[in-house]
Amino acid sequence: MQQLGTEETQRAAAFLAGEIRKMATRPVRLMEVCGTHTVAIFRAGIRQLLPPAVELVSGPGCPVCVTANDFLDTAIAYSRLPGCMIATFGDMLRVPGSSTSLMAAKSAGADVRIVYSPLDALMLAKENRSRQVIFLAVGFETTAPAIAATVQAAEQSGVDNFFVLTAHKLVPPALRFLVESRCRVDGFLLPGHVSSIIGEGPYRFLTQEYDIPAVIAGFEPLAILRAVYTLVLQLHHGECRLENQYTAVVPPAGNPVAQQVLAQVYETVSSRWRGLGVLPASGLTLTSRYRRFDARQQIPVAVEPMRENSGCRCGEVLLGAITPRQCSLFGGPCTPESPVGACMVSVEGTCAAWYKYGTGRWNL
Amino acid sequence: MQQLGTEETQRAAAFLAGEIRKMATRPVRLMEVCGTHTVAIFRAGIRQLLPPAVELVSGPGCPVCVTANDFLDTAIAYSRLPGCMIATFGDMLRVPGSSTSLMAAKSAGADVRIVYSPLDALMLAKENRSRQVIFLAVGFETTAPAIAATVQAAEQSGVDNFFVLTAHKLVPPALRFLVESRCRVDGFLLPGHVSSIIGEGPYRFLTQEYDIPAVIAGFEPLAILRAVYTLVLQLHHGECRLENQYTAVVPPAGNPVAQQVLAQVYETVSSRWRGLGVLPASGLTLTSRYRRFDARQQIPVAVEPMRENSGCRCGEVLLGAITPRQCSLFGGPCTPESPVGACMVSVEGTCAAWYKYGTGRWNL
Amino acid sequence: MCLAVPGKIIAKQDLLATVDMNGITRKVSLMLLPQADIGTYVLVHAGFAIQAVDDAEAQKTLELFKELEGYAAAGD
Amino acid sequence: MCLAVPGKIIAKQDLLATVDMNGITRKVSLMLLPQADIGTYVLVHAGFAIQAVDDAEAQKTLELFKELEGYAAAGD
Amino acid sequence: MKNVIQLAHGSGGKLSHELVSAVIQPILGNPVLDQMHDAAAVCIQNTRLAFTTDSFVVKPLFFTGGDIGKLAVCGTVNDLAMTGAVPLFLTLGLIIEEGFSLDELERILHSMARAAGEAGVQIAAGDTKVVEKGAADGIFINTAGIGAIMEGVHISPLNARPGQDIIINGFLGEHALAVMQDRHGLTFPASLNSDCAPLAGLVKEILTKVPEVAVLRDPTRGGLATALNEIALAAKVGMLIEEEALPVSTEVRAVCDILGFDPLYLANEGKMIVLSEHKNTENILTVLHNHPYGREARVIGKVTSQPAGQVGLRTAIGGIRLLDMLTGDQLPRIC
Amino acid sequence: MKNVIQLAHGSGGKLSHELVSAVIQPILGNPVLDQMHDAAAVCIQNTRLAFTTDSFVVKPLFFTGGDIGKLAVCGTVNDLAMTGAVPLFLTLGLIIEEGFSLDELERILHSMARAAGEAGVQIAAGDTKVVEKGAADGIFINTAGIGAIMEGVHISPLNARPGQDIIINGFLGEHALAVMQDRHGLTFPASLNSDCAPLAGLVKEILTKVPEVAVLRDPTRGGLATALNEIALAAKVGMLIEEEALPVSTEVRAVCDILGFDPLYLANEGKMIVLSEHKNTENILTVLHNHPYGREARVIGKVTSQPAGQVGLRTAIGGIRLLDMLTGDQLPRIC
Ligand code: SF4
Ligand code: SF4
Ligand SMILES: [Mg+2]
Ligand SMILES: [Mg+2]
Ligand SMILES: [Mg+2]
Ligand SMILES: [Mg+2]
Ligand SMILES: [Mg+2]
Ligand SMILES: [Mg+2]
Ligand SMILES: [Mg+2]
Ligand SMILES: [Mg+2]
Ligand SMILES: [Mg+2]
Ligand SMILES: [Mg+2]
Repeated sequence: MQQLGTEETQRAAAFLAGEIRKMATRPVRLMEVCGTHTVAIFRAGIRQLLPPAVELVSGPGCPVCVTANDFLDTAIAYSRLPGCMIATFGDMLRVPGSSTSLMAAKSAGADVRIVYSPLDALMLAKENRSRQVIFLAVGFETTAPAIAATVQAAEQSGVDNFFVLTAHKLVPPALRFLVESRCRVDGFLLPGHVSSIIGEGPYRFLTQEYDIPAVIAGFEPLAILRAVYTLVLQLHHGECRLENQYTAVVPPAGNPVAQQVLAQVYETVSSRWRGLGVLPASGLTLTSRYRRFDARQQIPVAVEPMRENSGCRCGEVLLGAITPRQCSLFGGPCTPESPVGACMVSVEGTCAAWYKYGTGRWNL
Repeated sequence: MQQLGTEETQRAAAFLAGEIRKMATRPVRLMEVCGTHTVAIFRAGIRQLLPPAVELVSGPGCPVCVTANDFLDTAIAYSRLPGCMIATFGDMLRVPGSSTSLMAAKSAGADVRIVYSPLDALMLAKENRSRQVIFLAVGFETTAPAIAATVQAAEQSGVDNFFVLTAHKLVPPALRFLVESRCRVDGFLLPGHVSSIIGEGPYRFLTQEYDIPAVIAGFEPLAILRAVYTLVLQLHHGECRLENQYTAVVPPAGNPVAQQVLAQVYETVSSRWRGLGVLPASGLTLTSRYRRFDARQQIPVAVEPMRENSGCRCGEVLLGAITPRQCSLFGGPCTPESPVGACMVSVEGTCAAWYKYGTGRWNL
Repeated sequence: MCLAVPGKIIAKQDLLATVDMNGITRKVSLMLLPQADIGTYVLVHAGFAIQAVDDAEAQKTLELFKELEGYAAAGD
Repeated sequence: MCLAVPGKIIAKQDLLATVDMNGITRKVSLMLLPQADIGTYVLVHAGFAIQAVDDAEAQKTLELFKELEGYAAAGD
Repeated sequence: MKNVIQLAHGSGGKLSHELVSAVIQPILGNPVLDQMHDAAAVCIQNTRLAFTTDSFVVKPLFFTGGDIGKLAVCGTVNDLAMTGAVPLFLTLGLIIEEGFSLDELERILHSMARAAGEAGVQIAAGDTKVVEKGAADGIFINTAGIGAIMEGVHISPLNARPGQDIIINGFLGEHALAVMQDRHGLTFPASLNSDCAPLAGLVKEILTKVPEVAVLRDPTRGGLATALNEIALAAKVGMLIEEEALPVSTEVRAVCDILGFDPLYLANEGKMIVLSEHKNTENILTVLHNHPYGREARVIGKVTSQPAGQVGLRTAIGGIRLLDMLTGDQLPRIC
Repeated sequence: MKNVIQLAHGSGGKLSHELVSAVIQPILGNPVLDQMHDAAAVCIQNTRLAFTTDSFVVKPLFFTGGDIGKLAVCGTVNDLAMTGAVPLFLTLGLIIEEGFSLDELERILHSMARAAGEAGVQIAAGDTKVVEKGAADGIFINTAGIGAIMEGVHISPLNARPGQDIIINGFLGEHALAVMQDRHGLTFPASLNSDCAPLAGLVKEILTKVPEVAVLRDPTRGGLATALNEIALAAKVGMLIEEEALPVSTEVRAVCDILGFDPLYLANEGKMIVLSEHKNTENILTVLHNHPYGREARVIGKVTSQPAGQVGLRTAIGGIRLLDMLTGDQLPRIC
């Protein structure tokens, strides 16, 4: 596919940044909900192009960050059961639970495998019939259908040693919680890839019920800058629209097949979000039909009592209520090498991004 | 316990050697039956003290050397069975079977453990209840009672994953075969430690039926020299006696308790000796009462067809019919690093002793 | 939130496609996008094709950026 | 044929003895020599005491060697 | 039994001697190795020496563009070269798992011999240990090296000074991805090879022409970003790197996009960073562009005075942000 | 999580740096190590150099009289000393299994520091690799060393000449048995310790007094018998060793009797063989007897002209027989 040259890109970026600067007559707070947006913003240095009045705050859009300790504690407990093998996306390995991490459990001898696809985990189950292979089913609407399809594939191929430990999260309920909380957000950058599954519809309440403009955006630096520009422009003109700027992969209705698979395998439940508490209808669990793939139902395990890391303000960070810099642990006791909270672990975590890309600890 | 000083030892040795030289008026062939004697003779340089007329030849007294290939092939086959663990005295590791050795099987991943005592093998079985622990039950009358006692201990403690693969050999039947074969032996140095179990009686046929003098001897260089002296003296005077010069640990009746344990656990069977063929009543197998500890009976395994190494003259070496030097492979294709026959493997093997201590390839 | 990359389907057997992502190939499941055909671009996430890439829409976005760049160049 | 070393029983519990072999100790089974007592020397093979060492007989052998050595020294 | 390493190969006895004389010596032998002394006596009069070591535990042992043997030579040769030394002698420490294929060992040793030949170094002493099955993963290799530092050359990370140009000799991240071949179901094109190469010859050419080069460093584990940070920290200078100037191939970019890696943190084994005053840049680039290991060389940034100890990256759209050291290993991720 | 080595400790990133700066440097640090250069620049003008390496894979890691760390320093220091060199610098290559105890690592490093202090050597460069759980057995250590060969000293196995005395500095086989502690149910007395020691100081004293010493060798793996054979083979001389002169302790003799070992094939780590003209013997023994590592030194035999390449042993009862090299490892046996 065709791409823009470097100089063209720079000129387009400069134009957008210039226009934003012109319109930035009053402070606005824009939230990128998606962690991949957060990373792209930091990596591309987009913040440095924006005027001080335009503040970008990060939302609860990193699946690792929003996963609560009890899920990790359960996964770690399973990893220590003889006969169990944990298969997981690499993202989860370093996340601290109440007292340790999967990485540390692995170092101590647990069999933890990193996979790129849930289908690779299913393959592990087929190759290790005497083991119980437990896949850590994390992720938002983008990832959940892939795992749901894998569960269906497991059923079709008659594999009986493949299990999932679910901690999926849904984006729209979190957004609703956010806008109803006391944190001010003037506009939303909506997650492009989640949207490619769920489409535009589920975001309509933002404009219709809460009068907050929102843009579904891609992940190229220029796409993000354009979305920021669009939001600033709407706010400048007092408008409020849901705009889809990622039409290349986000049809208005999303992916109906994926939605169907999701509805067959999973049902909506209330779910614990790190720092936000339990939000109604914000998570997924296996429907009764697929319960035999549910690790929690099929493999009993004793899990340590959940403890939250005292002093960690991940919850407020995830709501955009504070910036990481306002957490007294940031950059001191809490660094990516020795993270206190989950937001410091994932590359997509807000605190990690702030730290790694220098905001709050570096100025040229 | 008290010991002789170095100079006293040297003078006593010189005296005995001098007397032997005086009496050595005609060639005599004396056989040390026991491999431990063979090694002691070579290590102490006793041959170099004897006149050319007094020839020491080695007999079939190394349990490793007389073990036929089919036993090793079976052990190696077991070592490759999933779930099996082989426990063995270190002696057996390097012995070549028809196509490979236990050492090589271990290198390729088989679980082969070296133990000092059969009780250590029983302990391995207790510590690894999900494995089948097979102990390689080799050895003469000295070792067999220890293994028999271990089988009884296994029965008493209710261990059901301990097995023995028997290849025990008995000394007196081999001696009878020897003296009835065409090889001339003028006198026997009898194995001191076998004798400590079986006593003097089983050797009486040597003097009574075959008019061959024999001495039960210890393993100190001086004790061996004294036994040689005694044999030469008897031959010189035309006498023929069975003498016990190892009375410190060889009572005339041996060890009745050990004999009893042996009789409870084992019964006599014909047995294949490397190079000698199958000799009647020369081996031991478990009695029916203990058959459930018999690996061959309890654990089916496919064993490769036995092949003898062509060109190896172990059989003749074990009979004292030839010296290793007369084997065309000795020191060339057959060395301790790359042994062709079992006699080149064990430290006690005649060919190995000749090679290691230089006889036939070294002269000062 | 969700890393996903576009790639071109270069082979397909039942619901298993081989996708070329800028020279790197991988087997990718079409269970969530069964209608995708050889030659089309899809968005790949966690070993699954999760959407088709709409070429015309992608082109439109590119044109828009070129336009912006044009404004910038003109403004220089 | 069979490596065996003498050692002194320094402790005993049922049929399990602790035997001191020139400073090295090991647990040794007395199943084949149940009557052996603390303080006596036994011959150890493959973790079992297989015989008692008869001190008087050992001494006799030593005396004999000394005698031979005496002949040799005299003959010098 | 004959074609696998046995315990006895490492016991110091005859089989060990055989292994040395029948396998190692014919391939790697030279007058120094053949002395078979307790330690090689290497006499280099009036010469400043460089001395270094590295262990190599790469899996798979063989990958496109190299193998553990080539790596073990290049890694240490390059470390010597990065101090401005002409590498002269290496030691070789082998730790081999019982049961390891002798053929593969020979393949590895041949590869070392080739790399050593190209780099102009001799294996001066060696050691082989064999450990029990399961106690190691195939083979581990350690090399240590000594070299003579060139006259008039004074390379040190402490020499980094504001105003100097930062040069890299080619594409980034290829080694790390080559050894990742076929993991996670990905199939790489044939064009993606490890960049593993001995840089000693190239360094010698550069230093002969421009002896006043300030800093050299090979961005191996931890990648370019980590290496730059190490220099910035040591010399208490800043750096500004231009993202658009960074040489990253389409294939490497693609794998990084798929697995969520950053190419600036991927290991290289045939790359070096050159810091030198701007006036020397043209000369250095001329040498580089005429050498097979420098054809894609380019200036990627400049040493600055502020912020001391940190590295900045000017992005393609014109933002400037911190380029930090690597934290932990990069793990493939989906979010 | 904090007290074990993690993969990231070896990834070249920050944790690796921390491991170096917080653990390795405080213990082993010195001006050379602290340069943190790609390779340590060691300048030794006008000096002949010795250069060697050894990997250490001993189990257990800690034994009576030493540990793997002490061994890794002494082994290489001794190899250098055996060439008549004054050891100066070592490199240190660590291969550590994921999950290895940091405490144990520190204990090992402390032990290395002590041994290095005694031997007068500095760790000049290092490398740490961490491998996955199960891919190594705890820790493997490689050291390489360089030393300056003393003026007027020309040690070489080729210097062995008929008529020379063969001296050993003490009891044999203690290291091999110390690391065998508690195997096969045997319990050793407290008096049985590894002899592991750095011999560089002792060698320097000997060579200062008797620079014309012909041959030095440390009889490590393969034992005294193998080391003597190596010399005899190299110099094409014979040797005659007196069994009664060989220093073997009662305890070592006892273990050998029990397990069927020969003490002449057991590894030593603080022993050396000295070959020199008979006229120097008294001087050499005087130095030895006044040094803690030479109190039990004695002449054990002579170099002969025949049979070339072989070693003879005159036994206690006056026979003479071949004393061959070790073949394979000694395995405990019952027959
Ligand atoms: S800096 Fe650390 S402790 Fe503070 S909110 Fe972020 S993750 Fe939690
Ligand atoms: S030398 Fe080797 S081949 Fe010949 S008889 Fe002895 S063991 Fe057999
Ligand atoms: Mg290095
Ligand atoms: Mg590497
Ligand atoms: Mg390096
Ligand atoms: Mg380097
Ligand atoms: Mg060595
Ligand atoms: Mg060495
Ligand atoms: Mg050792
Ligand atoms: Mg050494
Ligand atoms: Mg040495
Ligand atoms: Mg290194």
